Amino acid sequence: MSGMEERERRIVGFLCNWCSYGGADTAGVARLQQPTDLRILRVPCSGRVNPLLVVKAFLEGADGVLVSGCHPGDCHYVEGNYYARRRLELLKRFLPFMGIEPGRFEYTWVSSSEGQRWQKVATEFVEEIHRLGPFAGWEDEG
Amino acid sequence: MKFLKREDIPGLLGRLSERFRVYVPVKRAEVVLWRPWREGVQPALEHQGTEPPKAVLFPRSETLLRFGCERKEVQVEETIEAPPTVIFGSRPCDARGFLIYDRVFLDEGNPDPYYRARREATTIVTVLCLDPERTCFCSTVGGGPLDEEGSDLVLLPLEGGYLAKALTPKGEALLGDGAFVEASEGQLSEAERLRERAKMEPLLELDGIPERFNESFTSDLWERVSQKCISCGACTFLCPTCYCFNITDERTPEGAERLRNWDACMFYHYTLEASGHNPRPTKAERYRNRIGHKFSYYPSLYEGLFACCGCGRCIKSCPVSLDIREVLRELVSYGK
Amino acid sequence: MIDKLKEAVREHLEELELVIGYGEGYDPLHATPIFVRRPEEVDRLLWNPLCVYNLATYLYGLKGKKVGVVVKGCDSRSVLQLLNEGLISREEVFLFGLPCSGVLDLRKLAERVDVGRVEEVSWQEGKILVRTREKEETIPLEEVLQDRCLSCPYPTPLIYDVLLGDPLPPKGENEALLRQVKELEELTPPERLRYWKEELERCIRCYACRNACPLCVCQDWCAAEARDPHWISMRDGVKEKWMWQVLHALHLAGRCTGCGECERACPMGIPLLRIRMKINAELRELFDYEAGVKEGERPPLLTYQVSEPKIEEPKW
Amino acid sequence: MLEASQDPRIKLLTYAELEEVKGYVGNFEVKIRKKARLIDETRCTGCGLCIERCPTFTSSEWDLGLGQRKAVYKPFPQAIPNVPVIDSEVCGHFTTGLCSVCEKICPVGAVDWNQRDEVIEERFGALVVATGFELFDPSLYGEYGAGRIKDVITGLHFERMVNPSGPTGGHLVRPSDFTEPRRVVFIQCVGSRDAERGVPYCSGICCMYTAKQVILLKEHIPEAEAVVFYMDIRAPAKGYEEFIRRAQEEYGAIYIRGRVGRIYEEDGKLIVQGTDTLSGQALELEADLVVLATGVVAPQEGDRIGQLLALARDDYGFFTELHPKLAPVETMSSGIYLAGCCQGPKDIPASVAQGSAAAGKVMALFSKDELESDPQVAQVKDLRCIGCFKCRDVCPYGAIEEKETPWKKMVARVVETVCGGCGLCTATCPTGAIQLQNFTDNQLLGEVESLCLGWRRESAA
Repeated sequence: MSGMEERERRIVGFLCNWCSYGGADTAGVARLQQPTDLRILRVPCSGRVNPLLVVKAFLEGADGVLVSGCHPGDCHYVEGNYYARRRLELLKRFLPFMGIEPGRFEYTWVSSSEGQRWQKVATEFVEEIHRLGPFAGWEDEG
Repeated sequence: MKFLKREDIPGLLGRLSERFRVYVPVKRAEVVLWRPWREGVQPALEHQGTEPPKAVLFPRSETLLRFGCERKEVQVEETIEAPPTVIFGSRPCDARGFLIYDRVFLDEGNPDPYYRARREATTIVTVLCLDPERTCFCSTVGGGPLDEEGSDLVLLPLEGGYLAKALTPKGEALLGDGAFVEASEGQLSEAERLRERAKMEPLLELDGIPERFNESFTSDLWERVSQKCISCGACTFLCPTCYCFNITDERTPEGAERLRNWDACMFYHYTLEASGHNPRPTKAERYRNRIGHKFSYYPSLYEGLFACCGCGRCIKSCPVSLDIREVLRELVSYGK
Repeated sequence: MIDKLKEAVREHLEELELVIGYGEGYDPLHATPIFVRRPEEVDRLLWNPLCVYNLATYLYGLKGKKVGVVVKGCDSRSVLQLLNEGLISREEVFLFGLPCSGVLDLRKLAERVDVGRVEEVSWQEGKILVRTREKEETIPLEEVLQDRCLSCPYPTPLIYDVLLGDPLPPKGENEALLRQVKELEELTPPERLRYWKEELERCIRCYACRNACPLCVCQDWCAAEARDPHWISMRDGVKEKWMWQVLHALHLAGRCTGCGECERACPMGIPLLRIRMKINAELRELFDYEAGVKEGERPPLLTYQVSEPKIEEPKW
Repeated sequence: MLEASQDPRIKLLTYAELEEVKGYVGNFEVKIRKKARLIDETRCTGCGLCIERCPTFTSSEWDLGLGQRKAVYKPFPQAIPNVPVIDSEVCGHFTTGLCSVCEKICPVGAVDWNQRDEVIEERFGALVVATGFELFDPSLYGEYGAGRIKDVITGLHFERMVNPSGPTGGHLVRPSDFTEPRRVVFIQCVGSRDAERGVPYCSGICCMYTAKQVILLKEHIPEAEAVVFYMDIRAPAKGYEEFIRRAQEEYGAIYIRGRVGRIYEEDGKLIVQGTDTLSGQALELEADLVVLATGVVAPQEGDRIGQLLALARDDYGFFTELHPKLAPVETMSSGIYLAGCCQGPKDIPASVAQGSAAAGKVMALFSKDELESDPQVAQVKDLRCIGCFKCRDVCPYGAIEEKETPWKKMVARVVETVCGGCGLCTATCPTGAIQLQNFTDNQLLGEVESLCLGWRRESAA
């Protein structure tokens, strides 16, 4: 993978239990190679992801944060990801204003059967974070 | 008596910085803050700071200790830090604030090692006030614009510079710097003239206020005067005499640390008990406590001294312009 | 207008537990909120460009009482928003609406006169006269009004029980407020972070920005001060302060009416309104939404559409 | 139906509609609108005199317009309860104000012109939704001529005609001239498996009912010829394949794999143009009657029912089951179950099986005094809750109620058996008062923090 020979980046992924976590599992079962930089935290639903959790991850030193849920319309909880879509979209537009580069936070939808899609999402997101480099915003803060 | 020329101040601060951490008032946007002096910084000596210099001796958040666990052994690391420090350009009210602190944190029975270490290592250089602001009322609470108590060195503003007077050996030590030159006769007599003019009469007589407070304790006065209060912490955090704190633990990469942070009696959480009960559930009780502490409880513990230096920051910085002087007026006339 | 206001308050005081209005403050440059309960207190009421406070801030705390409140156009939006969220009930508030042509920004004034030593203030058509011990200054109001007032879209209250004065037309275009956001948008994200760190460094975590906000109804139970949930540590670092402002902004998203009280209340002069402006602009673009202008409208983050025309599909 | 109506523990409310549903599993409060029949059920003996004497005729919905009914009618002879209804849209009493024949003739005085809809309230522990399906509207395929050409009918028309109590008394005829057809063309997949004009799914039942109709045709008119156009034969259940083979081999139906492109009338005959995709040949057949096997679609009414019961619907309007494999009868709303085609196209045995399963689920639910629920539910800390009820605004399950605390504050309460455990409330609550158990804010923050602190420790080392 190009540009990814340097040291690992710190990347947090919030994945919904029913779709994206399953999708990552499917990718694993199919032995699709994925970058190891992305650490997955399982949540029941993308709607459970308070945008502040994303912010908190950046605050604690993450270089990138990804949220992935069921495709809109396929939410296990009927409408959780519809709410998530609005909130995460706003967050995505707001974070750069507060000083987090665009691209460090992304959200997307991966179903549990989409192992290959998960591989693509994970790989390209990690590549993007490598391109952006480590997030140095708080380095003077300790 | 020595004279310090205005243009010699940067040089003086530069030399002091080699031996001390030097804090000066700095203008940033429209506020005046206490920040470490650096080359090129113009100290805003002509202004009362938006914040008092209290954080220099009593930081907003300070690590009391760090701890962690290694091979089943609890490791504790002490964190007292007290390099030699100069506070350059405080006001008489600011210096008085530390005197209020001293009685609490240097209390013989229970001294606070963190505060004590810093206090002992700190020299306070105060600029006396010749033109108080409309919110100032230091003379009402026992201080005054020319009050020298609590300072190690005082500076009286004169044409082109400051007349300097050392009050303690720590202050004396600073005067050794070449920036301080002998003052002329003319300067001394001008100073006398200015001193006379700067005297400030008390706004009102606070005699008997602890008793009035006790009498008013259960009256509706407190609900009335606190109506417009929005329960923020601006008044307490900007007060040179407020010293309430809270202690919490926070995680660190290595383990955890114990922090002491400013707290404010105007916050609901300040008195919230673990059971969910809160003895001061509304702002009326909380505001009553703020006044009571400053004008009744504290004086009853420490020589009748008010825990208020009359700097007026709580008035100026209050988001709803709540005026403590009005409350004191109501209180002294309570029951009359 | 003040006579009409006094008359109206006198007329309705009996049916109300109290009326919140403006009165004289501690110096000629400051008004202050006052709470009128008795007819003889009505004469303390005041109305001029120093009446900066958004009195809607008190409403949630007075729930259960029938309260009269004096509102400017901007303040009425806060009331409307509180009503839309079901946080107060219409029967419990009586609104004395005042068409307003703008209130002062004391920080702008401080650049012109020594605001700590003002002896007298008076008003002339479109001007403020300030006398200090040393000098007297006459300043056109336009130069010292709050930026948001210069382009105020709602000078007349949107909701009221009595309107005291003739409705005023919306103010026209003015760059001042937009520039606050634009200025920052022209920077790169790392520059913006540096900007915020520099501005927020002086935050003392007094939460005046929160407590002055009419929509911040959590108050004593604000998540920022809680241990459970423990969103923000008690450290004094600038990142904690940054996190607090992000939390504040996101909790207000779709609720903030841009009244600017957060920024005005901040004793440290931190430019917070631009954060609100940014989020409000994004919400306007995404959902064609503005808080506190339409009765019965639900905040956009508490609802959704199955297909969101303005939200692009994720890139993967 | 008859059996159900006679069970003392079953209350059968026909000609009634759901008006409002509140509450939750074990405690549903339901309002039902009983529509006015204009005939007093308690008096009517079902003698049918009124129907006999009624002078007003109108087109029969039950017979799909092939026959007529009276203004006072029973939809079909076996309808339960055995009480007619007066159709006020056509009844002379309402249109002209002159007729009162039924009222006069009724021996028990059951006609009640002033009867109004009645809303009754009942409490239930569980609800089973079995709102059925509708058939695809074949007029959307203009080239087949349905609705325009009289002798192009649907499978349901065919069923009515071969029914002894149907409009033709059980005789299969051409609707245009009432003659017996000699050659009948059946077209399958009308609407089904057509993402462009119909629905993309397979309706699943058309292959079998077409085969059945082929056999019925041959039994009614042995000399008739049956030609079936199909896309694929889908006959996967027990005995199904054999049944199709019988239609082909025993009854001699001609099955042509291919599509019909156009049907038009010529000299009293229908000309069917199509393609045999196996041989690749274009075909043109003469036919007397064309029967369209229209697909299954979700009922229009589903939208309203879905909203009333907070049920999710899929892209085609069918109600969504809780889990496609593990919980095919349950729904997102605890205590509400699905049976039959409202959940998706299925045949009679599958519908019966699902209905039985739903009944079984209800029995299992009722057999316990206390409900077990997933521990992953939200909980409210009363002290922290400020009563803004934003959680209630977003809860997909309607699981949030208001509760008054001992210190007289209105706070949110989670009905645990209704909570689905998504955590949307937790992400919405500004104070963090409502916490999804096992995924609380502090638990997630702890995960984030541990992960990030670990990274920072590593890079410090």
